[in-house]
Amino acid sequence: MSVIISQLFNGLSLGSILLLIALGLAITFGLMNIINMAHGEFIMIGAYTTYLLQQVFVQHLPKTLFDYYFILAIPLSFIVAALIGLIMEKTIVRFLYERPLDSLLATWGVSLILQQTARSIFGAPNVAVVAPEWLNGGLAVAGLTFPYKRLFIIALVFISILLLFIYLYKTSSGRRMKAVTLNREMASCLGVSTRKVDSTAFALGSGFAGIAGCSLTLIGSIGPTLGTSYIVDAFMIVILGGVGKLKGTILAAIMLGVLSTFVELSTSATIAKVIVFAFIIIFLQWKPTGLVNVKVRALD
Amino acid sequence: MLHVSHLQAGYDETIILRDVDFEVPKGKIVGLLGRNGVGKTTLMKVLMGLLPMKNGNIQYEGKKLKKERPEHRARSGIAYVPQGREIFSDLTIRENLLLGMEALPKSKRSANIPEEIFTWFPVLKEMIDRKGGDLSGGQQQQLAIARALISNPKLLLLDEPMEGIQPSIVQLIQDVLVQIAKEKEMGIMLVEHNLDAVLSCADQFYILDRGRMVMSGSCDEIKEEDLQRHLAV
Amino acid sequence: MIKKYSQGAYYGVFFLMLLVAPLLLSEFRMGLLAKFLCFAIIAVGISLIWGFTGILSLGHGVFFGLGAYCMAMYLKLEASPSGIPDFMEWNGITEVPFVWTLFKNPVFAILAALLLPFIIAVVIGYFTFKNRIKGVFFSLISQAVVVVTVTLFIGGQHITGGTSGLTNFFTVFQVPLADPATKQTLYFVTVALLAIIMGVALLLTKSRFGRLLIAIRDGENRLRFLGYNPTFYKVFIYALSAAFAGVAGALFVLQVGIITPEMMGIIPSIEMVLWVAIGGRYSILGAAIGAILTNTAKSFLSESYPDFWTIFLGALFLIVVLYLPNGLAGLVEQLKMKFSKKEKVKEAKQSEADTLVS
Amino acid sequence: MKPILSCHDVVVDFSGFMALQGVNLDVETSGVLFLIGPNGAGKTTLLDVICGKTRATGGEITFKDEISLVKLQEQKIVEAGIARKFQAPSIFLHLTPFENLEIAMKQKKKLFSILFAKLTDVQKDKINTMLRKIGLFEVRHEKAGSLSHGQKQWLEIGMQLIQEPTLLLLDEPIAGMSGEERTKTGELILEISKECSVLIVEHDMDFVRKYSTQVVVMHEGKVLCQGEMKDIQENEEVKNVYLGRSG
Amino acid sequence: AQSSEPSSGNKTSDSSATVSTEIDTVQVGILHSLSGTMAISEVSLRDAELMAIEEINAAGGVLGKQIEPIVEDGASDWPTFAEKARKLLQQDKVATIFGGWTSASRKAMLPVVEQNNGLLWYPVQYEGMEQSPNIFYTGATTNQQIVPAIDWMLENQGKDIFLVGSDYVFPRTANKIVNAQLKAKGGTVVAEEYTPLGHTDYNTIISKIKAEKPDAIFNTLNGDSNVAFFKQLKDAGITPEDIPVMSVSVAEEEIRGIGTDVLEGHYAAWNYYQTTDTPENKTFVENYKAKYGEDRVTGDPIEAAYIAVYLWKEAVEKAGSFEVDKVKEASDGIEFKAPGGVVKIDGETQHIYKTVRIGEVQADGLFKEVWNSGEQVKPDPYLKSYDWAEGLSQE
Ligand SMILES: Nc1ncnc2c1ncn2[C@@H]1O[C@H](COP(=O)(O)OP(=O)(O)OP(=O)(O)O)[C@@H](O)[C@H]1O
Ligand SMILES: Nc1ncnc2c1ncn2[C@@H]1O[C@H](COP(=O)(O)OP(=O)(O)OP(=O)(O)O)[C@@H](O)[C@H]1O
Ligand SMILES: NC(N)=O
Ligand SMILES: [Mg+2]
Ligand SMILES: [Mg+2]
Repeated sequence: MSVIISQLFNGLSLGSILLLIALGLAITFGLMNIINMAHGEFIMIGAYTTYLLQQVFVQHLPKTLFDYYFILAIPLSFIVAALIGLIMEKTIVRFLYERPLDSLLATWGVSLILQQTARSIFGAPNVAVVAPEWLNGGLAVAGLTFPYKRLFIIALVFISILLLFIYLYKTSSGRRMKAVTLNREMASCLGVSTRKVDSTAFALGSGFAGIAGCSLTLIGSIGPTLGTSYIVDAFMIVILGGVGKLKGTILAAIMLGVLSTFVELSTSATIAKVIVFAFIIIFLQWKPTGLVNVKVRALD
Repeated sequence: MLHVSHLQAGYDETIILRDVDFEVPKGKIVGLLGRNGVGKTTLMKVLMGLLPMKNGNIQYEGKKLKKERPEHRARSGIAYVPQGREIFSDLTIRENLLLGMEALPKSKRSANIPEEIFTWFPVLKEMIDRKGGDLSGGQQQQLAIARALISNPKLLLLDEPMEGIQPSIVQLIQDVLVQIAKEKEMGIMLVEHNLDAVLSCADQFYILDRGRMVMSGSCDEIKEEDLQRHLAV
Repeated sequence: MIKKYSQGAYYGVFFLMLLVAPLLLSEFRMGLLAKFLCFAIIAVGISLIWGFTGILSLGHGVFFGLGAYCMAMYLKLEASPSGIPDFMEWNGITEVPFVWTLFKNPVFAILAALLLPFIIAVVIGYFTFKNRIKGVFFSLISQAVVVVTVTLFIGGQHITGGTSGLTNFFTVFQVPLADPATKQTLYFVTVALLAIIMGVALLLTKSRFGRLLIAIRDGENRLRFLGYNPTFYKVFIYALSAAFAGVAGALFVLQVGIITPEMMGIIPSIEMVLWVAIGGRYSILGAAIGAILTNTAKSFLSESYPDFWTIFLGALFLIVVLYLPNGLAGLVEQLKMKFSKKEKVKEAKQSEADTLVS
Repeated sequence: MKPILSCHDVVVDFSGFMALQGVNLDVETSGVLFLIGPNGAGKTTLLDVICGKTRATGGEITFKDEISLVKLQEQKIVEAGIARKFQAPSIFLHLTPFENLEIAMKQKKKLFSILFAKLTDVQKDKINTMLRKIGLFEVRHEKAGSLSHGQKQWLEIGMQLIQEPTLLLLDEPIAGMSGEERTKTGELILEISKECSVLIVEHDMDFVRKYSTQVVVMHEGKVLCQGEMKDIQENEEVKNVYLGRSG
Repeated sequence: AQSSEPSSGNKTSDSSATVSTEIDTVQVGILHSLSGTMAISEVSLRDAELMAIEEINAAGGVLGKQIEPIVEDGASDWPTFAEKARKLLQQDKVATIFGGWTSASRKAMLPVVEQNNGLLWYPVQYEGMEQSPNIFYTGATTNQQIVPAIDWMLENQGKDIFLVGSDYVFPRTANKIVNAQLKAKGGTVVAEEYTPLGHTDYNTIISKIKAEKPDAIFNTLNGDSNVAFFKQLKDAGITPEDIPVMSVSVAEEEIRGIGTDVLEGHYAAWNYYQTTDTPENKTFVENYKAKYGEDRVTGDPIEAAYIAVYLWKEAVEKAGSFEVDKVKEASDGIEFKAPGGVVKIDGETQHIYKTVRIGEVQADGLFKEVWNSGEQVKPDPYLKSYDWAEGLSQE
């Protein structure tokens, strides 16, 4: 029983991490149809931002304040990644809205550039981020420990989703975003400033990647290639959930997280990976447009 | 309110509109006729800013329009019902209509859709929370018109708006257009193949051919043989 | 007519250059060129499915890899005097697995390099296309196939060689691989196969079948209502391009001497698509040239700027995709248009004047 | 006469919304049957169900007295002899009108027959004749993408005709066409109707009056009434829900 | 003036006929991953090799020639390693190559150097069972790292060992040896887990560790995975006091990337630490930091890469030639006062004699040596001198 509970928690925790990395993509890819292969590099940017902020705290601020750097790092990672996303949108992505598959190729180039740039700035070796004291340890319940970091990430994901939902479904700005992503020309004919909406959406998606990067520093490595290890998983989740369906993305992430941990428990990490991806392939055969699917009347 | 002179436009290297002159006065409905493929839609796109003009002059409310993006034109009071409807298929009817209000200044936008719209198009009220893409062709067309009207435009560009709409509603739309053109001093430019519809509601007409306006005049004095001459294949 | 002629000329020049290249290049550079020609074969296949049919596969590395492994297994067995490949010994395997024994036969190995990718593509293609998985969904499924395959090959290292892949071959058909004469023969074999494959691709695209591919790209559902079942067409062209990639893989192993699971991975698979994008996805010759030029640039950049070359390469991808949406072939086309357009405009003016007069 | 197509109690349920609520309809072997009715009555949906684009939730559709269509694959339905033109023109934009017709043309449409297909002179003549018929001969080698809306409509009609179907379904074929072209299309339809039966959805009453043999009125997912146009015109209910005062 | 044959010829040695005064350099290849996932480790090896070359050049070069390095990027891709090695040998005709990190990259370069009769110096600890006539191995083979580490664990930590590693040839082979060794010496392998390279979620494996309660963990994870593994191990509340981890691929530089806080108290087996107390090391560390920055650290592979250049120089000078066959012949018995203590080339295996050391991670991210082998251990890549290893190798 306790194994099942702890594995469920592990699955939920893995799912929440997957969700965090996929959330930004759910916007840039799911809504805007931009296949941003540099998404992983925005995660990396978030992680390095956290690292830099930590260095600032270590070197310039009193030790007593150190524990708070992480609270500051979350919004800062968001802002930095969003800003770089904004620049990327204005200079590159803007020309690719009509060519989604080409966006994959162009952003692949961006990803190469960003990786090597990070290597030049921060050096090739990994850097370390020390978790604040209050995130160390775990919550002990009935003989099981739930690490605070994991709980923290779950909470962070929860809040991010909530905010995103409110934004998309309750505000006029969110409505404009959906309109522009559905039919850019017509939206502009109605008076929607498409350029502004596009930039905002892309920056938002990149910003979420930044937050993901920030939280990944708690559990993994920080190096120039950080993003590459997550990018495929992130796309799979958005696809599995159904492109443009936030609810689907959430379901898919949790499903994969739980599936992956349970398979790994009884087999090995390699087999778990094979089974999870095979599952995705087979699942899509059954539901070709993902978990939550869209019906369109149009012919093609 | 709209004066166009020596307008030249086209796609890439091909020139479709060679030298187009016309005007749309305040409170009047101007019908634009022409065979398939003469460039009526192209002209609409140029007016809306979706297609750059190569040459010429567009004067709207005393100001020259040059490279303004469509959203600026929309906010200055031009509304467009495109051929092919172009509704947001994944958004509900309510959301589609609310988006129609984007052209209004912030203070005038409201969270509710004016009842007036529903008196014209009751079907939209019935289906208010359904997806735009689920609507039938004619329902979508009604939605597209409603979405344009909701922003209270000064100049309304209609590209074959009656397409696919049932006769009783076509009748209704004609009445509405005549009424609001008068009441709200709206200039309306109507592209329509349904000659009867044009003749029954428009004040003036133009005929476009080979990139030029080849004929124009008041709808009351239009002659059958002229129409034959210019509209026949 | 003139168009046909000029296109023939392009192909002529291309193959002429390939035939004289060995006279001009050093042994090492020729080896590289041979490798690039293998890549060109893959590019031709990708252009068929992507440019013409609108199927973007981000998993062609798998087919390339399967072809390569088929050939490599044969080479490895020939290079293992004890009969058991070295890596199996390290993994404590004392008897060659049954699957491997089949590959002792070179004919079987070569056929497998061609047919295995074909068959696997038929299976994957049949289900995904039948279930109407399209566009980016298909692209990402093909990536999932990559992940599964690569993970299996790495995980099953006692029979696949794991991450290290298969390498350290000595002979093919008892002839030493390192021999310059062997290398030269292999080079010409590659050129010949490239010619054949480009020929097949051209025939296909110029026929009614080719127009059907374009129709699939434009709207495959529409095609159903004209009485076609697009599934079979898509499966066929997808499997054909997979077989091309398999052939390329077999040739690659012969000339480069190594194949690893990573060569089937996501990065190489995306790069394959990029070659085609750079060359021009709507042009068979463009795609082939794209593969050769991109890889030449990659070699040149990485040799000249080992620390920064990926930045330059990334920038190259970026710029080409942004500014040359139809690749180099598109650029050539555009330039040609410019020249002929000038004349056309003149003509048009003339005829317009005529109508005004009459 | 035996009907070529008969629909029996056809029901379509779009997750709760009943677009068709038990349609019963017979299409005769020849003649032009017009399907009219208010926006949203379910006309397009009915055509969708016949040609297999939408699956019926209930009911039965039989073609030529023996073929049941409700479970048949789209391309099999076409093979059986039903051609369909959609409401919005959907042609292959990157092919020329000529090539569009070449693909649509009646022929063996199996992979291997296409793989080795050659354009024969007979076929070429057939395509060119059709091109002239639909007025696209001049532009036959331009990309279809740069045709105007009306020209696209014509091309699509041509693509249906060249299939030589037994039953032709047309959804608002004259949408976007000017006067003269409407007449021409009408003539064309009359001509076709000699060889096959035609089922047309249309809102232009003048057109219906001119070319109809029979008219079926649909309303709220059901058949409201059926008859000749002059009778239908007088029907009070049809006036109410559809025609309005002008009729 | 050296004689040369085309097969091994390098540009400079062709000068036997025309003794040119202009040509006073010898080219060597440096081939590591400067991009891709392995760059995190390999860039430092390039730095160390370049530093050695600079030092040698400043001291007058080799046989009176300045060494001119040609740097190539292996891009974390094994076929690229093969291609670049071929380029260095065939095109640039370098006298030798220093390069590689992963065993896979070495296996890819091996046929190339053998076919071209080139020379490769490989500087990283590895799984043994290999002995190419054209490769010198300056990192530890198994009997200089893994075997003594397991012995030490059995003696100091307990009998029940949990094996976790990345899924590739080095960890697999290493663990096969560990299995045999533990079986022979009364230990138990409680579980053996592999994860794909780059794996980042260790929760499930940690659950398994918690369930098995081993005395210690033997860790052959490589690269990024270590970061995730150690961070998550600490989060799960497993301390070095509960279950210590012995790593064989975690050096000072990796510690910096993982974070000292999670590693403090765990162990690693190497032949060299930045803290190794020799006069040579003092200068080495000083020079390295002076050249590349105060915040950089040295470590075992860095040292092994550094000494590779020196060992090659010594061998060339002893041979009086850059010619590969002569250099190989002259190499036997060459000694060098390395930062990690004196090393000696074993001509028979082309590996080197090294001192084995076990270290414990300190709060400053450096190691405190807790045990060493005293004398240098003779390399035994096929473990021929161990009874229990019989049958592991087919040689
Ligand atoms: N995107 C395009 N690129 C190139 N040419 C185009 C494009 N769209 C339309 N055309 C050409 O421009 C001409 C005018 O087209 P337009 O759509 O403006 O005609 P129209 O008068 O609206 O016709 P219809 O009554 O059929 O809607 C046509 O000949 C068409 O071939
Ligand atoms: N996928 C769907 N989901 C939900 N409702 C749908 C869907 N498709 C159609 N409908 C509804 O079914 C009804 C019938 O639509 P249909 O398109 O058949 O009407 P129609 O008779 O062709 O109308 P029109 O004359 O306007 O083209 C409409 O009310 C429409 O909103
Ligand atoms: N030799 C190694 N560590 O792969
Ligand atoms: Mg038009
Ligand atoms: Mg309809």
